[in-house]
Amino acid sequence: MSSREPRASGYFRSSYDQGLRLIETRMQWTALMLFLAALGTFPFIATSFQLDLACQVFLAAIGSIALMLLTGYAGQVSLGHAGLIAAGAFTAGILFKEFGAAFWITIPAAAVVGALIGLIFGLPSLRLRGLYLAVSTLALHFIVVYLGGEYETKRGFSTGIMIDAPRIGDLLIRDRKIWYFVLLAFAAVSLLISLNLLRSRTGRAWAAIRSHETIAEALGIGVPAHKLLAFVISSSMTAVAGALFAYYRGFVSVEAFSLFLSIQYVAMIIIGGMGSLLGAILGAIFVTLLPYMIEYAVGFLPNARSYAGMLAAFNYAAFGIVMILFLVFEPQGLVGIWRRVQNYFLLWPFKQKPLGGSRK
Amino acid sequence: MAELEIEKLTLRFGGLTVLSGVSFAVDKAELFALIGPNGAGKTSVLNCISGLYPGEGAIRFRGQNISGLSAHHIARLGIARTFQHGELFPHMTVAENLLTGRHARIRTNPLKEMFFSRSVRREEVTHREAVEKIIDFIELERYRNVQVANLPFGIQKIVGFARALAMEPAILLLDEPSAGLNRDEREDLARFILRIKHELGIAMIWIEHDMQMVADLSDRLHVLEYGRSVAEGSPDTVLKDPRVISAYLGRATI
Amino acid sequence: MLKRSLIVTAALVGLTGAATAQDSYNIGLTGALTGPAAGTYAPAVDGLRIYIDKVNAAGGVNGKKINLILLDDSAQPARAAANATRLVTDDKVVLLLNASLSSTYAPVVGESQKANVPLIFASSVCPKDVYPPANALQFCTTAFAANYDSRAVLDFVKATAKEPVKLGLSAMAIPISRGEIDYAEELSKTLGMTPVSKQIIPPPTPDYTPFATLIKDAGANWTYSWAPWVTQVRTLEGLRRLGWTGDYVAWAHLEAENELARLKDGKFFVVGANSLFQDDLPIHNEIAAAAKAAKSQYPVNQMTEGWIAGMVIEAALKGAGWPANAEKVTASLSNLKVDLKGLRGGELQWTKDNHFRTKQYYRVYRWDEAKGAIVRVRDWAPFDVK
Amino acid sequence: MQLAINIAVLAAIYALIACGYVLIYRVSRVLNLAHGELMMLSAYLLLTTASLFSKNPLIAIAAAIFLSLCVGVLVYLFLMRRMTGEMVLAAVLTTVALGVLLRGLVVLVWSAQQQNPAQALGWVNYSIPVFGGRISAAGAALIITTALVYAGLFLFLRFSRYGIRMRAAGQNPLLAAQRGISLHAIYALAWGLSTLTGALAGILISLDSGLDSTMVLIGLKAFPAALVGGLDSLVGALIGSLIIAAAEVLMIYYVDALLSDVVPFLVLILMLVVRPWGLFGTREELDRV
Repeated sequence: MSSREPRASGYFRSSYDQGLRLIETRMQWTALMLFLAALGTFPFIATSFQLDLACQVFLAAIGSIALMLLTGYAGQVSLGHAGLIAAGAFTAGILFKEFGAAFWITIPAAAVVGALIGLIFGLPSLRLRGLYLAVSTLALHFIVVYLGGEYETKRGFSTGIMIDAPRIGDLLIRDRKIWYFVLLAFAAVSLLISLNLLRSRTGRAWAAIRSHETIAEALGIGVPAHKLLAFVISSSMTAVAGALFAYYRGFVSVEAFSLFLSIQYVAMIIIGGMGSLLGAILGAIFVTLLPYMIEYAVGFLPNARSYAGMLAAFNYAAFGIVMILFLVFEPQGLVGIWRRVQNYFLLWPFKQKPLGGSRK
Repeated sequence: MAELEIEKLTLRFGGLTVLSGVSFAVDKAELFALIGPNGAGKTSVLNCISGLYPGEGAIRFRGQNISGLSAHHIARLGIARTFQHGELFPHMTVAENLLTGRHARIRTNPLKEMFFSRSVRREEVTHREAVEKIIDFIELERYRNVQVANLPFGIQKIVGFARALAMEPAILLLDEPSAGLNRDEREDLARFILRIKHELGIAMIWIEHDMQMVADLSDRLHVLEYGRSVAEGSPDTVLKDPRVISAYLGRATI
Repeated sequence: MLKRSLIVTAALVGLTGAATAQDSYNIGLTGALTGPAAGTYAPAVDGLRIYIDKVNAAGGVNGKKINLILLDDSAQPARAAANATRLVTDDKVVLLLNASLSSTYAPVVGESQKANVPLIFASSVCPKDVYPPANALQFCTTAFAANYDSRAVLDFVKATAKEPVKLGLSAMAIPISRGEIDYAEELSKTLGMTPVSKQIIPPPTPDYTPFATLIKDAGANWTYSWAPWVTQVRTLEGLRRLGWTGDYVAWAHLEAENELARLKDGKFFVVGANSLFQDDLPIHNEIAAAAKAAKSQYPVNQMTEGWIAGMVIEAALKGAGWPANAEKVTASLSNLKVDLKGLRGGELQWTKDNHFRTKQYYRVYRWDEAKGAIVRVRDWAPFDVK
Repeated sequence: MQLAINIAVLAAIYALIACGYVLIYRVSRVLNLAHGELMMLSAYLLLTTASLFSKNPLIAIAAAIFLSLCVGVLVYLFLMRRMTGEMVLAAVLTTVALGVLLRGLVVLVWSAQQQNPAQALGWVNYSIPVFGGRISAAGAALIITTALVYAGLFLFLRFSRYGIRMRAAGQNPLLAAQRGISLHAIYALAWGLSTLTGALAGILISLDSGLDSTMVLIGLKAFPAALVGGLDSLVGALIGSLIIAAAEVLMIYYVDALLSDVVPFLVLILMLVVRPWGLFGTREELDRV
C-alpha cells in the first residue's frame, strides 16, 4: 500500500479520489519522468553485458514481486517458487516445440498454467499454516521438475529445449536492446497490477489475512477464497516470468530451476524488505547482482585467477552471510535502510521523527 | 421476532465443557449485556455466534439458523464484533482498517482491481466516504491517517469499535470494549454506545466488567457462570439477585 | 534506486573490461568450476589454465599472449548463458569454451550462434552437432562421445565375455545419461546380448543398494554404466556389497585412475579415450611437472582433458595468425590436425564437416591385484567417425 | 529378504537424520532446514580428523562427533539465540541462510571433489550375509546406531533431569522459564544433540558411499519422514522413516525408480492434507481471540 498522506507541504487534497492516485504532486511526476528517461537511455549507453544484467534484474523483479504478493502481503509462505518458474518455462517450451505456438499464445498459456498450479497448490494453504505450508510448496518444486525432466528425456531433448526468438508482428525480439524494453514493460505491468490490487479490496483482505486470519474471517473476508486468489495471481505472474526467461535465454532445461533458485527468491523478499513492493524490486536487484559484485571484488585480489575455482563457493558463503545479516540485524530489509536514509534527509537537521505517521 | 436467538448453546473442547445450554434472545435496538466472572464463557458465546467456535444448539439470526455457517458468511449477514484486545491490523492506517471492515460491502472484482478501472475507483471513493462518516461519528478525525500500531491502546479499542461499525451491522457483539480505557474514554464509549442504539437502532451484545456502566446503560442482563445461564432480566432485578451476587459480584469485586 | 545500482555496476563491470589487454588473443571459458558438478570439470579447467600459462611463458602464439578468461557457472544454465554473453560481447573473445554440464550447452550454443564465435566443448560429452555433418561453429575435444562410447564398450564386452552376456545397465537420472544407456540397451540386442535390467538412478540417492539388488536379481553377469562417476562407482559398490561377482564396465572419467587404485576390483573395467598417467609417457611427466610448478590443488592425473584443449587452442590460434578474429579462428579450427603425443590413441583431426575427430580410439584398463597396479586390458581400438 | 534389508537401511538413514529435525522442533518450534548441511559438515570434519589421527580411526570418529556437537551448540549460541522471540518463520529462514553459508564454506575448505572418508580411515566396508540377504558393514552400523540413538534419546527424555527439562521447555516455554529452567541452555543442548545425531548419520553415510555436496539433498529427503511422523514426536520420526523408506524402495522395485525421488514428497502432501500434524504429532490448538 502506498502512503495515504500527502508528501509535499503546500499540497492539499480536495477529494477522496485524489487520495487514491498513485502519483499526486508535480514533483512526483517529474521524478518519475526522470527515472523513466534514465531507464530509457540506459540500453544505449550500456555494454551488452550490463544490458544482460538489467534484463536478469527485470525477470527476477517479476518473480519477486509475485512472491512478495503471496508471502509479504498475503502471508502465505512458498518454497516452491522455482517450480512455478519452471512450469511457466516448460509451458512455453513445450507449446513451442510441439505446436510451434507463437509468443502471444505461449505467454497467456503460461499464465493460465501458472494459475491452475497455483490453485492446486494453494489448496493445502486452506488447512496449513506457516511451516507446514512452506513444506507442501516444496513438494510442488519436486513434482514440476520431475515432470519437466521426463518430458525432456522422452522427447530426446537431452541438453534442453531450444526456443526460437519470439516475434511480435514484424518485430523479431532477438536484439538485447529490444529484450530490455520488453522485459522492462512486463516488469512495469506486474508492478502496476500489484500496486492496484494492493490499494483495493483484495489487497486489504490479504493484509488482514496476514495479520490475523480469524479476525479477517470475522470481518466477513472469505479467507479461503482470498488465499487461493493470492496463490493464483502470484503463480500466474511467476509462470509468465518463467516463460519470459525461456524466451530470453532461448532454452529450457530442468537444471535451470534448482531448489536454490527458490531460496534466492525468498532471499530477495527478505533482503528487500517484507511487505513492500519497492523491497521486492530492491531485493531482486541485490540478489541478482551480488554474485557479479563478488566476482568483481575477487578480481582485485592478488593472483585472482587461481581463486576462479572458488568463486561459486565464495558466492554461496557470501549469500548466506548477507541473508543472515539481514534476518538478524535488519528485518526491514533494504527498504528499512532506504527509509531511514530518506527520513534522515527529510528531517535534517532534526534527529527525531515527529509523531510516527502512516509512512511505512 | 427477536434479532438474535440462542437456544441451548453447548460448546465442548475435548473433555472440557465450556458452555452448556445457554439460551437467550436479543431484540432490535436492544443493549444486551453479558456478564459473569472470568472464565464463565462469555467470549466463547460471542465466538460461537460469529462462527469461530463450533457450538451445538441453535443460533438464529432474524429466524434464520446460522450455526454451522462459516465466520465470514455470518459476518456478511450483518453480525459484527469487536475483540478484547482490539486485534486491529497494525500496519494499516485507521482509515484502511475501517475500509477493511467494509470488505463485504465493496463490490469490485480482482480483475478490475488489477487495472484499477473506473468502477473500482468509484467504489473506493464511495466507501472512503462511508468510512469518513464513521470516523466522524466515533470522533477519530485526528487519527484517520495514522498507522494503528502507533496509537495508544485506548484509541485502538475505539478504532476496533469503529471497524465493527463500518461493517454496517444489524447486530454488534462487543467484547469488553471498556477494558483498558481511562475514565474519559469510557465516557466517550458510553456515549457512542447509546448513540448507536438510538440513532442506528443496532442490537448489541455487550460483555462488560464495569458494573456501573452495565447498570446505567444496559436494557437487559444475562449472567453466566461456569458456562451456564444463572439469571436474566433488567439490571435492577438481576443485580440484586442473591444468586448473582454470590456467584459473581462477591468474587469479582475483591 | 534501480537506476543508481545499475550505474554502479556498470562502472564496476566497465573496469574489468578495461583490464583485459588489447594486445592478446582473448578466449573465454564458462565452466563448472565450483558447485556439485565441479569435481568433474574444475581439474580439467585447471589443466587448461596451466597449459596456457606455459604457452604464454614461452612467448605466446605468433608472438602474442593468450588471455584466457575463466568464468564459473556452477553448472547452472542461466549462469552459463550470462557468462557466454559477457565473454562474447564485452570481452570480445575470438573463441568460446564450455567445460560444464550438458545442461549448459543450449544457452552457450545460443550465444555462440548469435555472435558467430566458435565454441569448443572442452570437458563434457560432445553434442551431436560436432559429428559429421558438423555445425560450422561447434567443436569438441573431449574423450566422451555419445553412442561411440557404448559401441566401444559393448564391442569390448563381446570380445571378452566367455559366456552369453546378460547385461545390467545403470544410468543417472539426467537426460544425457539416460539417452546413452537407452542406446546401449538397443545396441546390445543387435550384438546378441540380453539386457536384463536397466536402472535409472536419481542423483541424490542415499543408498544404491535397492538399485543394485534389482540388477543382481535380474541375473546380470555384466553391468555397464555410462553416467557421472558417482553413479557408476556407487552402483558397482552396491553390487559388490550384495556379493555380486560379475564383470562391471564403465566410462573412464577423470577420477578413474585414482578410483581404480582405491577400489582394487579386478573385474571392474574402465573404457576411455585418454591414456592414464600410469602409462608414464613423456607428456604425462611434462603435465605433472607443470602442475607441480603451478601449485595446482587438483590431482594431476585429472588434467588430461584440459591439456588436450590447450594443445588444440594453441594450434588453432597459430593457424589463425595475428590479428585474429572469430572467423579466422573458425577457419583454422575447421582444418586442424594436432599431435596429442600419446594422450589419445592418435592425432586429433578436424575437417570442414567433422568437428569431433576422424578416428576415435578406446582403451580399457582395470586393476590387477597380483601386480598391485592398473593394467591395460585392451590397447587402442580405433572407430571411424562418420 | 534383500528387500526388507534395503528398506531397513534406508529407514535407518532417514530416522537418524529425522530425529535431528524432531529434537530442535520439539524444543523450540523451529524447523532446522540447515540440518542436511550440518550433517555434511560433520562428515567433512571426519575427513580432517581422519588425517589428524590417521592411526586410530575410532578416535578420529569420536573427535569428529565431538566437534559436531560443538558446532551445533555454537550455531545456537551465535546465531539462533538471536532469533528466539522472533517470528518462527524468520528463524526457519535463518537456518536456510545458514545452510547456504555452510555449503559455500565446505567447498572453500574441502573442495568440491568427491571424497572417501572410509579410505582416509582405512576402513573396509565388508559385506555381511544375513537372513539370505546381504548388508554392508556401514549399513549394519547405521541400523545399530539408529536403534541405540533412539533408545538413548527415549531414556534421556524420560528419565534424565535435562531430558525432562527439555520436554518441559518444549511444552510450555514460559512456565518452564518461570520454574527456573534456563531456556537458552536447553535450546543449546537441543541444537548440540541434534547436530550430534546428524553427525552420526553423515559420518556413516559417507563411510558407506563416499562424500560430496549432494549429501545435503539426502538431509532434505529425510525431512518428509519427520513430518509424516509428526514433527514433535520421536516415535513418529521412526515410523515416518519406515513409511517413507518403504514407499521409496517399493517404488524402485515395482514401479519406476525415477518416481522414488518424488514419492517422499507425494506421501508428505497426502499426509499434510489428511492429517497436517502428522501421525504422532500434537495437534495445534484453535486460535484464541
